[in-house]
Amino acid sequence: MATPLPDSSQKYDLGFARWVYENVKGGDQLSMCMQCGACSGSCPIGTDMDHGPRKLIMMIRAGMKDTVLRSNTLWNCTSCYRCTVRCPRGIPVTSIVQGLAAKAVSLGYADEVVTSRFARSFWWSVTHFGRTDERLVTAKFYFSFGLAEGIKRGLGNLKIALDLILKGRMHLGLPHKVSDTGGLQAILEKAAEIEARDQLGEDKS
Amino acid sequence: MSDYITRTGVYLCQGCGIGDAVSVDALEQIASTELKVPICRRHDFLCSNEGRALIDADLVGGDVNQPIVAACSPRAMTDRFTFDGATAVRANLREQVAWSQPAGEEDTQMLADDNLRMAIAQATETLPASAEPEGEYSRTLLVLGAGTTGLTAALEAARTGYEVLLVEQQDHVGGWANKWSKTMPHLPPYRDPQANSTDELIAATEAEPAITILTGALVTKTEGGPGKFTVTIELGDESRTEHVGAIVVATGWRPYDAGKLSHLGYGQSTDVVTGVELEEMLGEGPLQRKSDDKPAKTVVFVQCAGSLDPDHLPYCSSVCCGVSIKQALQIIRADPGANVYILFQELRTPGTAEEFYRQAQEAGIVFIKGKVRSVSADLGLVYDDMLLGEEVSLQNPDLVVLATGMVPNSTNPHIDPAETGADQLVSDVNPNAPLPLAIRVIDNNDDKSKSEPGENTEAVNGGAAAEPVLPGGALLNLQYVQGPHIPILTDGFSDSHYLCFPYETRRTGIYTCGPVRRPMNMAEAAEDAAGAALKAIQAIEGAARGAAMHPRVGDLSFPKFGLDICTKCRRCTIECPFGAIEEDERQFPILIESRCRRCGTCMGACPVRTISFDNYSPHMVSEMIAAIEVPDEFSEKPRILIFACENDAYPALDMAGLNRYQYSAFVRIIPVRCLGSINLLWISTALEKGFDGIMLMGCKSGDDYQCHYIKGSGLAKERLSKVGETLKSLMLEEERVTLEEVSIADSGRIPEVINGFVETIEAIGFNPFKGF
Amino acid sequence: MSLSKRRGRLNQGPASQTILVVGGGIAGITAAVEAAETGYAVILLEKSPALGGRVASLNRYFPKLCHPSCGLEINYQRIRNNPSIKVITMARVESLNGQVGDYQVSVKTRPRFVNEKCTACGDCAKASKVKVSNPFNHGMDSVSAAYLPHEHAYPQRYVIAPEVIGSPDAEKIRDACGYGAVDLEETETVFDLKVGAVIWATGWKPYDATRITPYSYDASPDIINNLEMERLAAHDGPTGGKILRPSNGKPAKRVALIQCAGSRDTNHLPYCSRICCLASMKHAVYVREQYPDAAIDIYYIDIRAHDKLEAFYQRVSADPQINFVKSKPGHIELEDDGTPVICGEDTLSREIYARPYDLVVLALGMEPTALSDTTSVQMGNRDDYGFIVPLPGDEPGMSAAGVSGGPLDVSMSVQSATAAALRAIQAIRTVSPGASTG
Amino acid sequence: MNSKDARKKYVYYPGCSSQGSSKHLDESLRAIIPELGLEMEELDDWNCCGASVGNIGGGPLPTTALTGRNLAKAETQHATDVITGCAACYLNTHGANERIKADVALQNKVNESLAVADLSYEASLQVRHACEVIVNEVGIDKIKERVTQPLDGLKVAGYVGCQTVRPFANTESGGNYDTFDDPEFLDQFAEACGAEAVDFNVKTSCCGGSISVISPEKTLHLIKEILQAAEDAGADVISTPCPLCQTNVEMYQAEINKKFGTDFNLPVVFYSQLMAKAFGLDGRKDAGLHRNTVRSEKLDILVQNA
Repeated sequence: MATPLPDSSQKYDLGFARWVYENVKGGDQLSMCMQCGACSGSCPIGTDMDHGPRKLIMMIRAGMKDTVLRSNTLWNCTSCYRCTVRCPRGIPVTSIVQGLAAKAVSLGYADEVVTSRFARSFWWSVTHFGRTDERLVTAKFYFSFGLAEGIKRGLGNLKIALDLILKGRMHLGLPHKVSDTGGLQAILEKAAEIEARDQLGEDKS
Repeated sequence: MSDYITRTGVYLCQGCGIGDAVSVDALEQIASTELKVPICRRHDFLCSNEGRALIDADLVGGDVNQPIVAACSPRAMTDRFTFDGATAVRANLREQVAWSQPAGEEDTQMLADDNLRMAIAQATETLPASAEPEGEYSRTLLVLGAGTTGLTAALEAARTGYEVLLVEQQDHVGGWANKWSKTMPHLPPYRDPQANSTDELIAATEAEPAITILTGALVTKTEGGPGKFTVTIELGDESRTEHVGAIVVATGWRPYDAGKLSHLGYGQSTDVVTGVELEEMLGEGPLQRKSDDKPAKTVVFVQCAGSLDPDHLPYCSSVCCGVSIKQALQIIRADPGANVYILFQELRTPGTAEEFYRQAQEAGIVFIKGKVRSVSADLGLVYDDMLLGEEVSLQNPDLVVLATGMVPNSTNPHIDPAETGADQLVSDVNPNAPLPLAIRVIDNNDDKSKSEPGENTEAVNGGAAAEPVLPGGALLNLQYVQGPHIPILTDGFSDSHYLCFPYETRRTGIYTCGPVRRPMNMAEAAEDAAGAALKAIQAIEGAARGAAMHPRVGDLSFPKFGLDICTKCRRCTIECPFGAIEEDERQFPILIESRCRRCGTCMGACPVRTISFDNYSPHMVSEMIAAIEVPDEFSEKPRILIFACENDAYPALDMAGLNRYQYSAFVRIIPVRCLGSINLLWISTALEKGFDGIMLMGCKSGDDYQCHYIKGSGLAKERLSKVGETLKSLMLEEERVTLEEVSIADSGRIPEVINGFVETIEAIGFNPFKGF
Repeated sequence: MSLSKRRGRLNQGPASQTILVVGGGIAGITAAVEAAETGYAVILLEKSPALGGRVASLNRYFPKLCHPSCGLEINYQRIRNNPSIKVITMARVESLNGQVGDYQVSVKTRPRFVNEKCTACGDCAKASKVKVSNPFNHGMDSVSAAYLPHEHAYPQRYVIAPEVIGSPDAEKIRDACGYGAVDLEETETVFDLKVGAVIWATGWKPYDATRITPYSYDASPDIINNLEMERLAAHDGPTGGKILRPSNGKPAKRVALIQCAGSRDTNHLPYCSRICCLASMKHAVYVREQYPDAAIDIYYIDIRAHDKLEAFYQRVSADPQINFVKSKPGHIELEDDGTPVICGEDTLSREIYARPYDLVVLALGMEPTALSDTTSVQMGNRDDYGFIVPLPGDEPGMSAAGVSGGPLDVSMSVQSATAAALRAIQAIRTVSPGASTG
Repeated sequence: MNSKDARKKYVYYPGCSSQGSSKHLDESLRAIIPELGLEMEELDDWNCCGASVGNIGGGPLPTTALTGRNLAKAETQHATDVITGCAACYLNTHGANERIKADVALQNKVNESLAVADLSYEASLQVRHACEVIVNEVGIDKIKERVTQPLDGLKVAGYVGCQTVRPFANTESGGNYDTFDDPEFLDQFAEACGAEAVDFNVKTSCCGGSISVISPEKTLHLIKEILQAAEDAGADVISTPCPLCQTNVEMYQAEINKKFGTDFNLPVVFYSQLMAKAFGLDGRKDAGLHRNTVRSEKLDILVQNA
């Protein structure tokens, strides 16, 4: 039986830790953390992080759900995997951080976060074409900030775009797509459905 | 021995640069012409088979029974210069002459000449050491305490072929371990709590025919020495005497008095328990709390409860982290739904116990680095979370477990404090021991003095407070001048002072092991018990041969007392670091030979020089000093006498030579067993003889002393402080006699130490007594 | 044990009561003398040219800061005075067969090229013009190709580096010896021993620092390991005891000591090596004694100062110039001039730091030597890490002394060695009852 | 994996960037792989791997299902090994594949999803990075043998980046082909091609990955350090195996120069482009060297065919 997501919690109420254990990829490893700091110390943009992975794990144990799911640490991960390979306890730190990010999105903690906007644009491309069309994803991402901001950002990178077009490295015209888009979409819908089914406990909460 | 005639023979080596550095002809002159040594031979390579054959021939022929090898240091080529039935006296012409002095110079030659003269004098005054052990020697071990450590020690000794008398104060054996539901893992894969094997250990011990177990028994008196201990044991109202050869003390530990931890909630709620109390609550089923038998769903372990705390126990009890992990694992395995927290300051699971820590984390036990501030009666727990950097309150867990530390049973808390000789408190009982020391209760009938320690006791800092006594009586009640206790050292444990020699003891033939000597877990205690058993066995065998224990292992010489001129000053009895000297009814010193470690501290202490060994004596060294030629002041050649500890300073001098470091040729070096054996007679002899300066080179003294005989270098320092006065009265400068701490690693410092002193002396000027 | 007694009594073969001790470090030496002083014949094998093992190369011991050579000197005296100990250096166990009371051991010795006639006079060293890397100082300096392992070497006998054999320098060395002690023809020899019990005291070696790639050990001379630090501080070390930066010979005043370099790390050594925390505090003291203005940072996960060692920790942490940082550094970067910069997170302050140092010392963990050496040889049960841990009911003829059985400090190694000596004695007693010492 | 059977057929998974910003990686790989004696066949109707934000945008299981679909298709092509040149594709596809292999429950969920398109994955495949295959199956010596136009005098800074080696390079499933922090294969590739691998101490530093795409302001300093180190080492070009690294380090040079007042102009190429040239193949058609936006004399010479 899955642990429900505790709404707000007393310090060191393990409900949240259990929830992460069961619902976040690699979360079942966080009990192994001995708080050595090798992960946070290895992070290329650790200085941009409010808490860093080590303290994030500490706060998960401490049941600090909101602080964790609102932490900018989730959005500053460059996926360099240094923390993961250096962890003396073999904890998949990167996947825990990214897993938490995914949860933060699905639980509505991150609607305004840029990464989450980008992720949505990206997923739109994947579900429509089965592939990523860099041009469309970027455009959609930019315009997710609204028309004006979108144009501004677009112009900001105009030179880069032109370079790519010039070198034939930006695909123009109809996006590349998988032939069987229907089948792919069906697969993704089914997968999403299964995921939701497995996390009923979460929805109940 | 009296009719023994010493027949000396000198054997000069010309190798290793000796022949180039000095005139061996001249040396031969000194031996045969000047000092009339009947036999004197030389060889280019004395340690070769041919060289050795020279010596053997004379020994076999009987012309020589005391060879004098004038070659390398006594520390070198020992295998080549060891002979059956004769011990060579060595004149060090290599390390301390040829290798540390310029070749072919007059001063170098004079140094070599004197080294040879001293060796000849030493040989003339040397009798072969021989022990004459008398009477019955017991081969039985007494093991005091029948917990894991004592049972193991008894079993190990029995399995090595020795009879064992196992004495336990309680009415049953097994000690604390009887209570343990499970034990920490010490076998691979080191992950899970292990079944408690104490029952098997007890069964094996009881099945061992060589072991006699006495429960409900108390040792009330211990006399004698290794091979000849006489122990009085009280069994209820019956009292019996036993003869044993050696003693293993395995009295273990007791938990720190949680009554003093009320700030952690102890005594305020029955649901605040100590780790020891928890053991009895742990079973197969889920854990229930004491107050209402409800299941304990949330359990908090508080590590270092009263440990690492100057107000309680300053030290770390080593085992608590592992024990709490074991208990936490048992709780969570019995009830996977339980929330178990361990609040620690430093998590200490050394070695392979790290596996156990990981196992606990895998099981979901939550480790929090935090220092607990308080636990309230309703179990509200407040602590400083060192990693969150904030104060956190854990609302009302169901059970709080205090991991209290180990207090050593280096005294017996169940009996009255014994009269502790002031001498012992100073020397062999650390007044800072946080046992804690108690203030002696004036009225001895006051039953307070019988009550558990901790209640009427308080820590005494620096022992400065009035009449400190230990909480409880002496374990063996030793009938030694040095007092009834086995030495109680750092943190109140009866550990060895030495890192390299953990079984070194100040009470020969008595060895402590297990938690009474250092906080340790059951596996470590069992290992320790085996080691102590072997040392006890060695003491038994050594005593029967009349041979010394560590560090002069096998030495057959022992001090002899000329009682005819003894003034009963008691210095030898009091200053013996090992309590080897007793007093007879007339207060004359009597040596308990098998306790003696042959350091000569008594010899150094004796104001009338009536204590001497057959091969080491005040007279012998005086003769060596007398043999040295001291030139008059017009020669511009000062003479410095150096007494060097043979264990550390002398090797350092040798190594200086090995490195070819050069130093003044004006020094004459005499190796001594220990600075403690230096008799002030030698200093006055030397000064009268016209020596300009005297240096004692030996080990560090003080709290971190390096002396292999505990007090030797310290006593030397103390005795020297009194010499100052004497010097003044003789109108001599105090600086002429000094003590320099030189460690074995000081080869590099040797030149500056020696030359520096020579300069000082040259600055002061020559000894006015020269030539008188 | 009772089972082993039965096995012993059944043993009809010609029994040997000799005890073989493999490894001449502090544990092996102790096991050998303790057994010999109880009256048993002992053969002590050491693979290097001199006894003393790891501790002989340590500057000082914690917590007393005394010199290991002090205790070794006493032990060497015990060996010198005890005819029943036979010491064989430069020897390894090649194979071992049989059972308690009756082991056939094949031993291989490397050539020393110097025989028992050597007087340690040193003429050979003077004659040799070739310098070889000095193993005693971990290659931080060099010695003459004919050398005495170190000033306190026992046995006190020279060695000739195999590199020069066959070169003209070797001839020079031979001709310089006035005692016919140099034997250039000496070769590897293999011989058999028959012993009743074996004590493995094979000790440890430091974990290979180059395998901890984020710490850039081989990228900078100023990143050294804990054993090199001991030599750097030793009076007979490469710098005569001055703690200097290997890169430029300048005083190393800003020093970092990194704990758990390899230990407590499932990527490397999963266990805790026990001694590193205290050894590093000792290193901090070395530096402070030499430079009053030194600043030392000790990076750690947990400080493992058990029992009375806590007092040493308290003493060292009271020094305002020795700073304890609860942090496992992520990696070490090098500035353009090669200065090591340690990067990580201070877990108590949350500070992300990047701090430059004159000298960085990696507290490398202990790896059992038995893991790589003589692996083919039957040594009794070993755990996953290669430590020798006999299980209940195992063949009683084999025991482990010191770190070959797990990470221990010096005192514990000596205790373990004393216990191992007793176990060996019990084992051989059982093969010929009546030969008891009792 | 250890079998040196060079005739083994590899199913090639190009990944989305092969049709956009990293066309030149795709072109050069297709050119050199047969030269190295490996047989390669494109994965039929492949889809996106989920990239670095798939989890966030679509959730973990749908993202894993993407890989499920690719691998299910690959199985129908009767191969044992899938090969890809893209770091992100490798990370996601290899990672998902290993998780599926290790976790039957997960495999069932993936197959339950695939079933709606009549697909299923039997977890029979190895997913491998092109560099790992070149190191373990081909070997450096084989590269040397193929070189006909050694890149004499070209100074190359081997910039490995992150995901090509982390977290799999030093694992059993990843073929243990190099270390996480100090990999050597890229320098060996360059040396094998006759170029000079300069001493480059940031070879596994991070370029900011997708953060550089989303919020470059946070990561430009990381890219600057990489460029600086390469310039200090006197490199003519930076060589990398990773599409995102190539784009980030190349594209942002102008902006970095603006922001930090530097004047970097360092071509960033794929190791495979250099190999193609060294193998004497066409500088444009095979090596795609005309597609690099940051140009230099050395690079332009390289594009020319001898």
